[in-house]
Amino acid sequence: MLAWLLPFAGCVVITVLRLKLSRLSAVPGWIGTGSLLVAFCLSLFSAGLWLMTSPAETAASSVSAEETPGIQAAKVGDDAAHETGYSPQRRLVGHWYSLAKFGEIDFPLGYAIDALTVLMFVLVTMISLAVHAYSLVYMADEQTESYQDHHLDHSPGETPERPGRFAHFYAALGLFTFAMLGIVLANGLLQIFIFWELVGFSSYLLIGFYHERRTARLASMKAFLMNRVGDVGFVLGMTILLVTCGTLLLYPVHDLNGNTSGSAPMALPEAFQAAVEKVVPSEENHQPTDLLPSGQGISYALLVAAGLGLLAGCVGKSAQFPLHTWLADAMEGPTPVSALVHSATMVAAGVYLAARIAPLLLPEALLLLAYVGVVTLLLGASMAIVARDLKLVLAHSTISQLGLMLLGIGVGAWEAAIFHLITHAFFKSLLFLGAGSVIHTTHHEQDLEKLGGLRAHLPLTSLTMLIGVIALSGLAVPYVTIFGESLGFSGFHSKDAIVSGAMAFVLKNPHHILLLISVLLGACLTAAYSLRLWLKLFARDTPVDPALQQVHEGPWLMTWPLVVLAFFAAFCALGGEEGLVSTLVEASLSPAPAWFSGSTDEVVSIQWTNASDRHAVHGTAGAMALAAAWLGALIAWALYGLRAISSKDLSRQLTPLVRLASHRWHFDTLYRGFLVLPILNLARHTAWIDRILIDPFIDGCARFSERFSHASQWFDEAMINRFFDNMASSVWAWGLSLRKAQTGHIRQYVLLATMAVIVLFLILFAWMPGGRAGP
Amino acid sequence: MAILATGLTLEQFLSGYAGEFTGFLLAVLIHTLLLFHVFAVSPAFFIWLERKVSGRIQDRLGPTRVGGKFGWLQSVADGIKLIQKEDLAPAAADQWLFRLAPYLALVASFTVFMVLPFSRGWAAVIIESSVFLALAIISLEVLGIILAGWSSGSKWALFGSMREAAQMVSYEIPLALCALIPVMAVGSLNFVTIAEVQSGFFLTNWLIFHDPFTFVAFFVYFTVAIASVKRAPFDLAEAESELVAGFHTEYSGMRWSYFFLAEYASMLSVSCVAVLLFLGGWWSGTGLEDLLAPVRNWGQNFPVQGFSAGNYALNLLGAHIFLFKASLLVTVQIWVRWTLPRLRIDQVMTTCLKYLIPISCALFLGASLWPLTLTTILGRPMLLGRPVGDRLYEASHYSSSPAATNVTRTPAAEEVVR
Amino acid sequence: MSLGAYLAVSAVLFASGLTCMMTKRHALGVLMGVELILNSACLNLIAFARYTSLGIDGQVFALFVIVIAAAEAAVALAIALNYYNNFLTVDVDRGDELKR
Amino acid sequence: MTVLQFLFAVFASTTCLGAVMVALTQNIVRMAFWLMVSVASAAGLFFLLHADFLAAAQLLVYLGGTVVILVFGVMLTAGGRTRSLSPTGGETIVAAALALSLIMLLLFTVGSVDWERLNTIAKTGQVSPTAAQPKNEAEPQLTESSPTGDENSPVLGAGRKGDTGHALGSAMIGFRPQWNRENQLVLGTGYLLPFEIISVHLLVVLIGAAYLARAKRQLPSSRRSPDATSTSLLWDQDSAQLDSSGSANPALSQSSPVRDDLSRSQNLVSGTGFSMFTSDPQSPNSGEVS
Repeated sequence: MLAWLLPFAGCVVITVLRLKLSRLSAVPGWIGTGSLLVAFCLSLFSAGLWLMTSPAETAASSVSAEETPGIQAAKVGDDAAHETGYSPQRRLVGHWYSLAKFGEIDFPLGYAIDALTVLMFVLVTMISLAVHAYSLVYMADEQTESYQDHHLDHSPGETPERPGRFAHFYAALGLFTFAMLGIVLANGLLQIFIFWELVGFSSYLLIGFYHERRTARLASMKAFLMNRVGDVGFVLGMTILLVTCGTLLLYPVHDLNGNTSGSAPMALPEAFQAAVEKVVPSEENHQPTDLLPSGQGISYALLVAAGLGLLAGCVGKSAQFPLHTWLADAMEGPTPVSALVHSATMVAAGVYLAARIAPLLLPEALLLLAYVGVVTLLLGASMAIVARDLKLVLAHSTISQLGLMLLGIGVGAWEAAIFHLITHAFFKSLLFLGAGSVIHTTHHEQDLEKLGGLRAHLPLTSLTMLIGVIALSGLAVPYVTIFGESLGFSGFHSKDAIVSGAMAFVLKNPHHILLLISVLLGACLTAAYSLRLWLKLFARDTPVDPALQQVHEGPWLMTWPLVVLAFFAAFCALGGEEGLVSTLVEASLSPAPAWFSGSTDEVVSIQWTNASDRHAVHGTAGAMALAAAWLGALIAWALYGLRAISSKDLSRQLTPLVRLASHRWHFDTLYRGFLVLPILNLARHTAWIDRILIDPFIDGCARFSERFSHASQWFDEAMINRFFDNMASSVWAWGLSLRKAQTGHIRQYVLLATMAVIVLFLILFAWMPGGRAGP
Repeated sequence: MAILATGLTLEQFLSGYAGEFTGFLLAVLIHTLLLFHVFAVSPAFFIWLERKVSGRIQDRLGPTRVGGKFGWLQSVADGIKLIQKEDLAPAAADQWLFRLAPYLALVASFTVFMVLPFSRGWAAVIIESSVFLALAIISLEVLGIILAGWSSGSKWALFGSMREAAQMVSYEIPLALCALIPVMAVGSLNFVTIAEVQSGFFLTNWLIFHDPFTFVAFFVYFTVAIASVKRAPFDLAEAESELVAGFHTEYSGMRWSYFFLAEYASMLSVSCVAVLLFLGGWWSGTGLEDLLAPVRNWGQNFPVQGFSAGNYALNLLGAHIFLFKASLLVTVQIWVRWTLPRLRIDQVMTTCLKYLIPISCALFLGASLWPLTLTTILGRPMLLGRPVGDRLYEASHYSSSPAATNVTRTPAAEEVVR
Repeated sequence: MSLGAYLAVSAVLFASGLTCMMTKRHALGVLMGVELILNSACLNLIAFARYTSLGIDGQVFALFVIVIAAAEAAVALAIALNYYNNFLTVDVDRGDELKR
Repeated sequence: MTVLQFLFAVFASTTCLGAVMVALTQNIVRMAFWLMVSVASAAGLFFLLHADFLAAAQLLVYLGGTVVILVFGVMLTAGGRTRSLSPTGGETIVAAALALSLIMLLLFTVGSVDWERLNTIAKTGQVSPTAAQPKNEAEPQLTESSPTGDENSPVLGAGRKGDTGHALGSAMIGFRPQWNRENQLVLGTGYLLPFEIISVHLLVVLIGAAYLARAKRQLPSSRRSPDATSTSLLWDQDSAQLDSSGSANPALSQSSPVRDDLSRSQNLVSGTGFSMFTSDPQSPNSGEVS
């Protein structure tokens, strides 16, 4: 928890300090980085504690007592209350503070700490730390009073200048990290939603960091609005859940051993299950007409809608198919921000939430999610392969990889999805930071066609990025193992897991074979575009652009995060699905609810898979994915490495497709045509109504009141003011005359007072005989 | 009115014979005469003493002629000379006030003796708040001096009286505070009670040895008392090297001698107060009185009804002890005068305002906390001697007017009253 | 002696004090008048304490009056000195500056 | 004539004499003397009223403190114009008439109130039927009531009439025995809070008086004119003199505005219109010691 609060503290401190510090100072950056470093160490510490105390079976109260300093206060329930039957995971759930309480419904601020939380903490703080450190160099040019932004449109005579915003940047970055950690830590959808919106807001700040640029402004606005679209769904879903289940908590309050303290209220999965079970029996005699609410009970459709609504939030946040367009535009932000957004924080939040709420999703929703993921996967990959901008390639790659994750969730393999999320976080941040390194050293050159041949100049960057690329494409040397490990980087393992999940799913539900094919195609494309990227950048020895001759590596603060991240990108998934990370993930996610275990569903006939199914097909799936990846890699090698095939010829032959992809499948145009323009038109017509009808009325009112006030002014002046003036002047005159009595002589006052007393007494005695007490 | 015998005041005694009103007048007359005796004779003695002491300190003989070898009658001779002098009043003076002022000073310093007990029950007026009243009256002498200085119409006199006024008003505060410390230790404002409490075998019963704070308070009190009777080194009101003779520059003859009379009487009265408050009153501190206690019962109703010869004899002994102690203190005052140089006026004020008042406040605080602390630590309220509370119970028989307490004890006295 | 006698003395004191305040032009003279009035109030309180059921409370009030009188004298003297510093006189009739 | 009556006659007459003389005398110091007489005699009256402690307090505070301070003040302010401060005849006549009528009024009031009946009402809380009795019958009852009850009063230390020190002290620290209407002795609320307030009040007054009367520079003797009441006039004169003296020397006249400003600011700060800078070279005898 301390680790969670530290970035926030850093943010606050920076915000305060920036008022005092000079813009030239690097202190805010160091504060931010320092706080993240401490946070990271604390996370590591708590993770270590978690691992040390991991055997849940032997957990005694002493263990949780030891735990407390690391993870801040476990609520030790002395009596072993009922062991929640469906959640054997070790989890620490507690509440700090009740936001509001409406009858039975409580909205507490709390925490739910389990292995995934700890893992995400380490991940987020680590990547954020890397980004912070990296930004110290990358954003160093902001430490100035006059930052010259060359990307701005300006007339040639002048260079637009603005004060640097170094502290601002770090404040927003700290807030961003804080919000993401808040999501990870939260227990309860409402709390998640709060931090969800905070993430959205801080991403808005960061994407629009160069807000002098029109594109950056638009991009931040776009990201914000797209997220709002998803959030509407989120709110709707939350509302439905609140109505049906009566709670928004994800887990009941209990300590490490699963002991609830006292009578804990029912948590969401339990309540949801109860709700579903209340509804499902009515589906015994399934009639299509019964889908809609027929009685006073909760409709099944409503529950599906709840899941869909929540998923809409995830889709928006994770930039999935209908709402994916903001992510590419979000490249307008500084590159470290992109690294953070794309790897560990913002887009990860969507996947993370989807995995967290997976037990709440009914099969219909999951299936839809799977298809959304597939579509996004292919879309993103296709866009990535034709993109010319360095960062855009990576952005589209992110979209596609996120699609892959959601697909994994959709087919029920959410352990795999989270696994992939983590590995992806490492190599994607690595790639972004590498790209940032390239961009920084080449003075903001992002065009792939202009770059190239930088290997000699940027050896470390090229090496680390190669690792990242290999990890991203999931390449590995087949059938060779060293020390019992297959020779492949992290992406290989995680992608394998998802592919096997998809394969198991398809094996059980053969009519959804499209999923598997798309996944494989996606893997192929992934390998192709990622290798293309690297080859374009680093393949040749000499730069294409003579301007890049003097390029060399950045300072250690830029390269070290790369190295560290490369290490993790390569080895974090060591051991594959039996490895540490994967195990931790599996240990913390909710298992499939009862209806998942193979029972055929009535509405959409789907056979669900389980872990053993997936394990059975793991080898096959891995082989297939590997083959696809190698295929893609070879194509890319052929095209860009060997130049055996001219890429230009190929693109000429595939012109429509390429054009379509490079225009991002015209989604922006579509949105513009179908949504933006109609709305603008509507607005125009509304404005017309405003002008023609309402304005004259208001004007008339105003004119009337003006006349009226003129009249009343006359009345005021002529009657009331004169009256009061006369009164005042008479009082004045009276006072002047009285003033003569005020001689200022104290003795006279005493004299008069005495006289008055005597006269009063005389009056009293003369006319009030009752006042006389004497005989 | 003073207690004549056990349970009988002089007024009651006389009333028994001569009627109420006449008895009262007679009692007043007798008291006044007796007190005036003390008041008039003691200054004569002290003036002679001062001359002799100053002579010895200055390595000379002092008066030797009048009245024999030691010049016994020098003061009387001076008095006769002063009476014979012309009574002058400057033209610039406010005649009426000028003539009145010495009497004011005289009356004030005389009135103090009214409330001072000279022995057990031997006080002209016995009231409960006699300490308070004595302090009040001591502070009145300054009025006469101020008026004298102002009405003289002389700059020197005016300056002297201004100094005196400032000095007196300032020194009243530490004086009262220091006097309050033994009062607090005893728990009574009555001189008789306070003195009775200090009876007993050894000096430890004296309030000066009651606790460290009373010990220091005595010396502070004595310093302040010297200042309040404007004796050297605090005699700024009549600093002859600066102001000719201060407030009495313009006075001569009898009126001038009144001031001196008042000054020496004041010396005696503040010394008496010091003896009563700190130095055991009329108790010798040797246990002699305890040995002689049976004497009190001798000669009940001896010469006349309601009179006790033994009691009277013992009281007479106490009065002598008391006056001896007071005279000793006066001698110390004389000694101090001829030893120390005079302070400057700002030093005088500094001494009072910056040192004596804080010191006396601290002493007051310490004295109030001392018994509490001792009781907490030792279980008894004082280090030496018997607790004051025990002694207070015994002393309460003598301290208040017999009209209330002793009516039942002495039927004989009651008879007389009837 | 009866209560009325003391009250009569107090009345004389009061009237004298008032007269003082009315006729004296010297600031300290006015102050003396105030003192007389306070003294008469004091006497009244003590007389009532003696002769009625007012009891010890009357003396307590009188004590407060005395204390207040002392405080008032100190402040009034300070004011008079200030007055003298500013106007070079103690004539209260000249202190009508506010009127002008 | 009893002793009490005799003493009352003496003290009452001197009190009244002193008070009347205060009112009649014009010399301020003589006024102080008569005030002294009056106050001291009033203390004697307090003794007669069995208020020994208060009498001592009266002597100490009034006579030893207040009157001394008054006389002191008289001396401090005696340096002004020697013009007579006596009131006009008309004023005196009016004031005397008023005072006389007030005395008549008060005496009439005192005489016309049946104090005994009022006392009975206050004691019993109701108008008793015995109130209609003639006054002289109730006289002994009135005179015997004492602040501390009687000789056998259980009030602390009340062994004798007039011993009110203990009772006063107890009342001050919060214990106040009193008789209720059923003639039982109960413990009333004391005066601890007023006592504390009055103590703090005294302290504040001391500090305030010291602040008010703190030493200020006096006006130069040449300025002691009746119209020298406005401080603004004073520094104008100062600067005018400076200018006239500086006109002979061009260098000095150059520097004079600076000094003028300086003196103005000094004057404004000190508030009395006397500046050491400006008047030192001109009037060396200005700092007259009081």
